Amino acid sequence: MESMLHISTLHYLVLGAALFLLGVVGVLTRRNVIIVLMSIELILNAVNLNLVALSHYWQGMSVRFGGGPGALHGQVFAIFIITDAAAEAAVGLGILIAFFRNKETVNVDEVNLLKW
Amino acid sequence: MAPVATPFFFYLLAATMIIGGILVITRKNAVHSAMALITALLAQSGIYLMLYAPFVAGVQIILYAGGIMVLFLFVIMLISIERTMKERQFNHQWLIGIVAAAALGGLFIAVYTRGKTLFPEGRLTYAEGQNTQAVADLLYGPHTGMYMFSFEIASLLLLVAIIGAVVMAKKRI
Amino acid sequence: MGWLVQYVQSYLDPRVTVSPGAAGNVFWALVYILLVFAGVSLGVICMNWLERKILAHMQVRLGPMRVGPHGLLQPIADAVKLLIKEDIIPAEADAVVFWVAPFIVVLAAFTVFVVVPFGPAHAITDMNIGILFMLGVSSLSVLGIVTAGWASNSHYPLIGALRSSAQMVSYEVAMGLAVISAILMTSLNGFGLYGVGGPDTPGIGTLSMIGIVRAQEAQHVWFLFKFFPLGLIAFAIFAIAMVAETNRAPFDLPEAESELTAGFHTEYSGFRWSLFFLAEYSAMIAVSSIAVTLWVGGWLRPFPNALGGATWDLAFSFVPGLAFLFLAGMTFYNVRRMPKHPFFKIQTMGLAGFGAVLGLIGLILFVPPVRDRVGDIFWFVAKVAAFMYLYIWYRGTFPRYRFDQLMKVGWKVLLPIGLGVLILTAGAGIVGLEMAQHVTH
Amino acid sequence: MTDPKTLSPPSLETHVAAHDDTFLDTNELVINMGPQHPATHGVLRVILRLDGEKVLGLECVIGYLHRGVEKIGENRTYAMFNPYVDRMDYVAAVSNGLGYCEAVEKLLNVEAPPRAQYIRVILTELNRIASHQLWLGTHALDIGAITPLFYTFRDREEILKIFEKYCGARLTTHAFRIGGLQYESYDGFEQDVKNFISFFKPKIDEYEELLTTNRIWLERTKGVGVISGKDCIALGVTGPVLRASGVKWDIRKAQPYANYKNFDFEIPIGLNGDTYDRYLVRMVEMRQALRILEQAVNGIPAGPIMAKVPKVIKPPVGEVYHSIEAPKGELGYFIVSDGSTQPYRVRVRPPSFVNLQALDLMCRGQLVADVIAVIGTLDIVLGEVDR
Repeated sequence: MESMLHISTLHYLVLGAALFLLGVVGVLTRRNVIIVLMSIELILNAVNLNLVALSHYWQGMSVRFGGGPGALHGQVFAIFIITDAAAEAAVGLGILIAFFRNKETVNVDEVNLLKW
Repeated sequence: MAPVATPFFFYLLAATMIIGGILVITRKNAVHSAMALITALLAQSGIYLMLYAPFVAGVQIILYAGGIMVLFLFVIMLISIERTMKERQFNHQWLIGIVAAAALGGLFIAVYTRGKTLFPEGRLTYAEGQNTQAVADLLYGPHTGMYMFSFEIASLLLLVAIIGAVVMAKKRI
Repeated sequence: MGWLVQYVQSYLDPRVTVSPGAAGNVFWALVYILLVFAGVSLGVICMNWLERKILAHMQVRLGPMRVGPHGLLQPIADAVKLLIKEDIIPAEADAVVFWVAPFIVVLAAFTVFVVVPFGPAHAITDMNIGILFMLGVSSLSVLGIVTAGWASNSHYPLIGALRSSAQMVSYEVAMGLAVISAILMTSLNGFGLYGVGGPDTPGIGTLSMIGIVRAQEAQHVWFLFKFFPLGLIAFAIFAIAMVAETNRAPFDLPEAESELTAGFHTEYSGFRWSLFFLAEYSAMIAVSSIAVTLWVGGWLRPFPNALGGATWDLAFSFVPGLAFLFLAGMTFYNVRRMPKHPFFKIQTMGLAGFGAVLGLIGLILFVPPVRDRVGDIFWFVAKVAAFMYLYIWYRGTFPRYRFDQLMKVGWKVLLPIGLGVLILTAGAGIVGLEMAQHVTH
Repeated sequence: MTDPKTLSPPSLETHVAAHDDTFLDTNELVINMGPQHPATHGVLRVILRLDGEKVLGLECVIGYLHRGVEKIGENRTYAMFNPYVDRMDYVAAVSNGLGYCEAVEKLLNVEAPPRAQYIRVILTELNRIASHQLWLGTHALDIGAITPLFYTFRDREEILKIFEKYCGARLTTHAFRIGGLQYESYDGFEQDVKNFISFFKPKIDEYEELLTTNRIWLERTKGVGVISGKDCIALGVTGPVLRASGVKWDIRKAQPYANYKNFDFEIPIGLNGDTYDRYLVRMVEMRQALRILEQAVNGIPAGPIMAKVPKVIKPPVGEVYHSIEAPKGELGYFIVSDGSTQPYRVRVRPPSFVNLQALDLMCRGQLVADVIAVIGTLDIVLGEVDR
């Protein structure tokens, strides 16, 4: 109970892992490309959550171990990952539109032009 | 004084995120999925605020909820979804996928139960006060700006992505 | 029990000069939330009446005159009408999304007020990322609009929704650039129009709304005039983009009644429609308060330099009371002009009562403790009101842009100018800093 | 004249194939605009085929206001049919009456006395101003400027007051009779008209101040709904639309009726044939109408107001086509008489109906918003389109 009420870094990490798993399940099982892309966003967010949580953890550490108030590398990485997510979404949706125009479908298992 | 409501808000936001995530991967209608994802993302920005990372939270709201998800909604509306909604929603290897994910989950559980001690609680001494300025120092500071180059690379990546998206979406260039 | 009273009173200590959120005082934060919510709702109601009246007088007509004296109760009558109207959900609509969409818009419009600084201590909270938060949350309303248009499952709302999402996303870019150039100015903390950083100022900028106003106070210049004319141009870009962002004339394409009937809310009725209405007007107030905070000095009174000193401070502190007394005087003048027919007796009395209330508020505002505490709120609200008047004026004057022209203005005019202003501001800052350092060494 | 075949609008299919397909390919959207739509000026129904916001083609569905005016004309005596024509273009009822009366007069071979002619010209030109005012207000409203509407309605009221004083009706006036006028002008008629002239001159400047140099107005109207003079002639488009495309054709000058040949006025023409030129042409027409009014009101001769017309009108067997320049274009009446008291056939050539044909050609490839602007600039009245 004590550990339930006292929110530590581990809580955030577990939350991140759960999100990651949800994302993985979505990517592996859904047919709709849009939802697959959204699941990828979930995965990226799970990673971000871990990064920010660990960055917070490092801020509490002493400067000697590379921590301290200025140790915001995790947050900076999270920002980079958000940038990546934007790029990924833009390109992914662009591909999706091109694909939809050609095949009139958004199902991943019908993306089989390379499978001969 | 440690924030009194921390566990409450943590569990509230975490539950929102988890439920949102489940809805994302189970809804038939892509618009509903997108709305669930938006909710999850907003809850996550709340979590960032709890982790004293307000700048990341702001970026999360502006870029994810306000930018990327609008793009998603735009595309969903652009392509007709009626047909997709009537079709099978899960692919043939869904069982294998779930088993693989479950295995990964098992790994996570193992790691987190075994390695719990590796993560003692962080000491929450650092206020949000100068978070933006500190992040900016890491990104652009004259002495501490170790991510300046990466930042430029990221901007290049975005440029490439813009061009790529336009090339993909346009019928004829 | 005692600790509770103490907790409540701790914030009332005059030494506390931070907002309740920043002071960590939950009780007062809740009180402020209620106050701000009520104030914004009241503002929307006033705006509803004022827009009709002002627009009517611009267009040589009278506007609402029947419900209450000079139509003063018209907003209330409308609200009652909207609340008791049937709430229609089209049969083919996506009921859940249709139901949720107006709430998203309203939430986005109201949440931004969390960081709006009505005074140095009169804000719900002060966030380190204040302006970023405001821009981000206000951009969420586009989600509500898009989903509303989509969920209606009808052509006109869908086109309206797509138009508005494209419009809001594009104008956010120009808006952001203008905002960044203002944020840049906070870091160049030297005195005066072209001052950039004294010898002992580290030059750290801020995103906090209160911090931005404080920077203007410390630099003795509103950012509107800083680096003249760069601040002015950035402000102009923001002023145009904010009209587009709130979907108002001349950028009201998403709800252009002559083309798309009512745009994204064509299928909405009754209470749900009134939520869109509420959201639109509170979003107008919100973006106006961003503009006021960033460029027009927030809660600072006008002419701090030319008319400085304790005497002028005292003189200006009487302005709120005088303003209300002036309004009361106008009301009483109109009471005299009311028709003397017995049919108008109740209306005349109502108007007189309204005038008396205004006069009473004016008198209360002369009481020294109130005067000191309310002066900054008054100036902030007065500046926002000026922007609101501009909104109405635009609506009365301009035709509507066409969609491609709107996009052209956003991407080909505002965006390059915004970038140019940003670069020039940064350049001016660097050059100024070099010069300042040169002088000191 | 040029070969009409080369001027026919491109067929829908070729146009669809030619449309620029470099952009996002969206499903073709068919939108039904009207008959209940705020910007279709009544009950016009337009079926739009859109690619995104671009118009691929459109089709006008009319007839929602059809009352069979022409058929009614076959079952009424010549005098009884006179009020009915007011109900076609109810915005310019006086012009309709003038056209009909003059057509029957031509059939009877009588001519209204000069005093009647002058008063007819005064009322018709007042009506032209009123029609243009209504057009300006609604056109500006369609484009999003809401204020001009109220200004024009305020000033139109003065004209309607003159009508009301003259004949008791404001809108469907039935002001003229076959052979002249029924009523002598009331006392102070001239003064009222003169007052109106001096009152209205600055008002036109007021309208122009709001719109003529307004950037948004320019952007919304310049280059929108362009139609060439050749296309106009091929489609039979007349009135300000034709003149804005550079064709100097005004029946008041070309085939003078009433006594327009006695007045000195100019025919404004445009160069580009776009919506802005049509706007300017109509603004100048209002000023020219004031000029005509000035001359007419100062020169009203004394004399009778009614020619010698038998009580029961029985024109000789024959047919006549008479057209006048209504505010919206050429308003023609083709009347066939079989010698009885009732016309054998009345055919109206309504300017709105013919001008509406140009809508498709003018809107192709433009955006939805331009369709609104073009409907506004064609200045149609559905009462006249459907009859």
